[in-house]
Amino acid sequence: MKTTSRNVDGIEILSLQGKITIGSGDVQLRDLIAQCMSDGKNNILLDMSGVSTIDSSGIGELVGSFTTVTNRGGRLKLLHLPGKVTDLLQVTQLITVFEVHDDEAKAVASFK
Amino acid sequence: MKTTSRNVDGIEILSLQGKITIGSGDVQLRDLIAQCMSDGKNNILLDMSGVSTIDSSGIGELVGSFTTVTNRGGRLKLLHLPGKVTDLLQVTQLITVFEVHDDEAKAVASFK
Amino acid sequence: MNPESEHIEITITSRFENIELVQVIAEHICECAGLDDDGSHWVGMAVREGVANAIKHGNRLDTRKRVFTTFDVKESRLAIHIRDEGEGFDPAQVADPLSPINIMKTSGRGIFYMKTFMDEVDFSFPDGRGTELVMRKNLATRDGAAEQD
Amino acid sequence: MNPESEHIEITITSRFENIELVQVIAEHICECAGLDDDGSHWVGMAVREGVANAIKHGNRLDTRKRVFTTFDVKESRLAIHIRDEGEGFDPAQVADPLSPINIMKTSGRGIFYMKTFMDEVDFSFPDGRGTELVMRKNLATRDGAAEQD
Ligand SMILES: Nc1ncnc2c1ncn2[C@@H]1O[C@H](COP(=O)(O)OP(=O)(O)O)[C@@H](O)[C@H]1O
Ligand SMILES: Nc1ncnc2c1ncn2[C@@H]1O[C@H](COP(=O)(O)OP(=O)(O)O)[C@@H](O)[C@H]1O
Repeated sequence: MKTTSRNVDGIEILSLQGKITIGSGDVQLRDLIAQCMSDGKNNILLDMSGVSTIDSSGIGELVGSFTTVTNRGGRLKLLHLPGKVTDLLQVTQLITVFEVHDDEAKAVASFK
Repeated sequence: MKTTSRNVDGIEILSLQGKITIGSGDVQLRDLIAQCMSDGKNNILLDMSGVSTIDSSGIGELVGSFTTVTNRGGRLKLLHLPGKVTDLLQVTQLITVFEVHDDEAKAVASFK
Repeated sequence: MNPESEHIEITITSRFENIELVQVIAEHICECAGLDDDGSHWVGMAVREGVANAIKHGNRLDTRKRVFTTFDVKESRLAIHIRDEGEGFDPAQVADPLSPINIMKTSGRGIFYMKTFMDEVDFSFPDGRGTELVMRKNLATRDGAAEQD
Repeated sequence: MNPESEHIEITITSRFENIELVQVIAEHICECAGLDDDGSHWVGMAVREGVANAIKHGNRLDTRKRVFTTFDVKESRLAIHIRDEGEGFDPAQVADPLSPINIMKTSGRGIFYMKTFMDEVDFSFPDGRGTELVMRKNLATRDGAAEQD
């Protein structure tokens, strides 16, 4: 997994690219979120459009990230969810846990 | 393998895309050349830029195509040869058999 | 001889990087058997989960231990066997990931996904040979997607 | 335990469509062992040629017959064994594709390519077990490309 980050109006936008799978992307995602927390970046938008594969470990890490951020009083939302990731969140009834956006500007505004 | 064909100034330009490998592209290439011969299209330029993989069967089929066309009094030339195909022709000393072009207009003109 | 019958075996050492090799074979077999891209993807995903469990929970990442996978297609029916060299486990003890107390857990969804994407998922424990997972799917019916859960 | 040591086995039925599965594994192993993209590509190509021969000349496309391939990496040395269930052949009888009388032939370059891309290529014929091809390559030296022939 590769990531790039931008900050728009105080919202940290993390673009995840590639695989979030056991042993690689999952660990990186956890470290990335931990880094945001220690930098005081509590409002996070994960741009998922570049995610090519995700497995149950990746899904678990998304849930873990959500919990970490929420416990710190921050918010974690998802942007541009690929269809297959949506399917995986849906069947495990996680889709209602996450706030999912299709439009970056609206997503950023929603944190206000 | 997929192919598209165009005719420019009486020269049949065949663009080969994908794999020219044992059991698939090799047979298709042979059929394609046979069809050109029966249609009386004796001047053929093979655009190789879209070839992703070629194996010894594909290389053999290129040689066979060259022979078929030449025996009919036609000419077969190559355009936009990917580096790896060049390597394979080189080590088997076939590179000098083929006339190879990098510029389509010049390649077409060379048939005159 | 049935032209559709196929048997492929792959044995890997217990490294997460090798999961993809087994997944690629699963997808390839499904595509060759005429399953659409989405359907093949989900079978590949089930295989990924099965092999990941064999490496992680079964062989506990011991690279001297192996994961043995076989694929059989006969009359459009795919059977996949994934065997590890671990200690086995009790499938009855596996928690339901949809239960409210588990929904926010960071793990525990692998077997659930396998069951979602395959027609049949069974575990057996041949003495001293670790866990053997068998997954089956009828490739002729069009039900590869996750939606119809 | 050496973290670099790796052993992978794959067994396929004799169909050309399955060649790619073995090739993919070869490329994957080379990449994991640190070979660059080009080097890995050429090893994959040698494997493709070896498996194609096993299917075509060895098993004569009989889909009941199998091709057994193993990959071993130890201390950056890759050994690949490809075994078929055919009749074997006499390697001494294989024509030189660079000879002027062969240069325009439509076949006969497979073994030559294997020898070009690998450090060692050997055939053996264990009684009644068809042909066993062994190819070796030192992945630590930077010599994956075709140029330095
Ligand atoms: N091959 C296996 N060997 C041993 N235990 C296993 C194996 N496969 C699954 N399990 C057990 O079943 C549990 C549930 O597996 P799974 O649903 O895939 O979720 P997860 O792998 O995220 O824990 C695992 O935590 C493990 O205890
Ligand atoms: N596994 C095998 N079993 C039987 N014969 C083989 C095998 N591999 C190679 N050969 C023989 O060696 C010859 C040369 O092989 P190769 O150089 O790959 O060229 P090609 O496959 O195009 O003929 C083949 O034509 C075949 O007679």
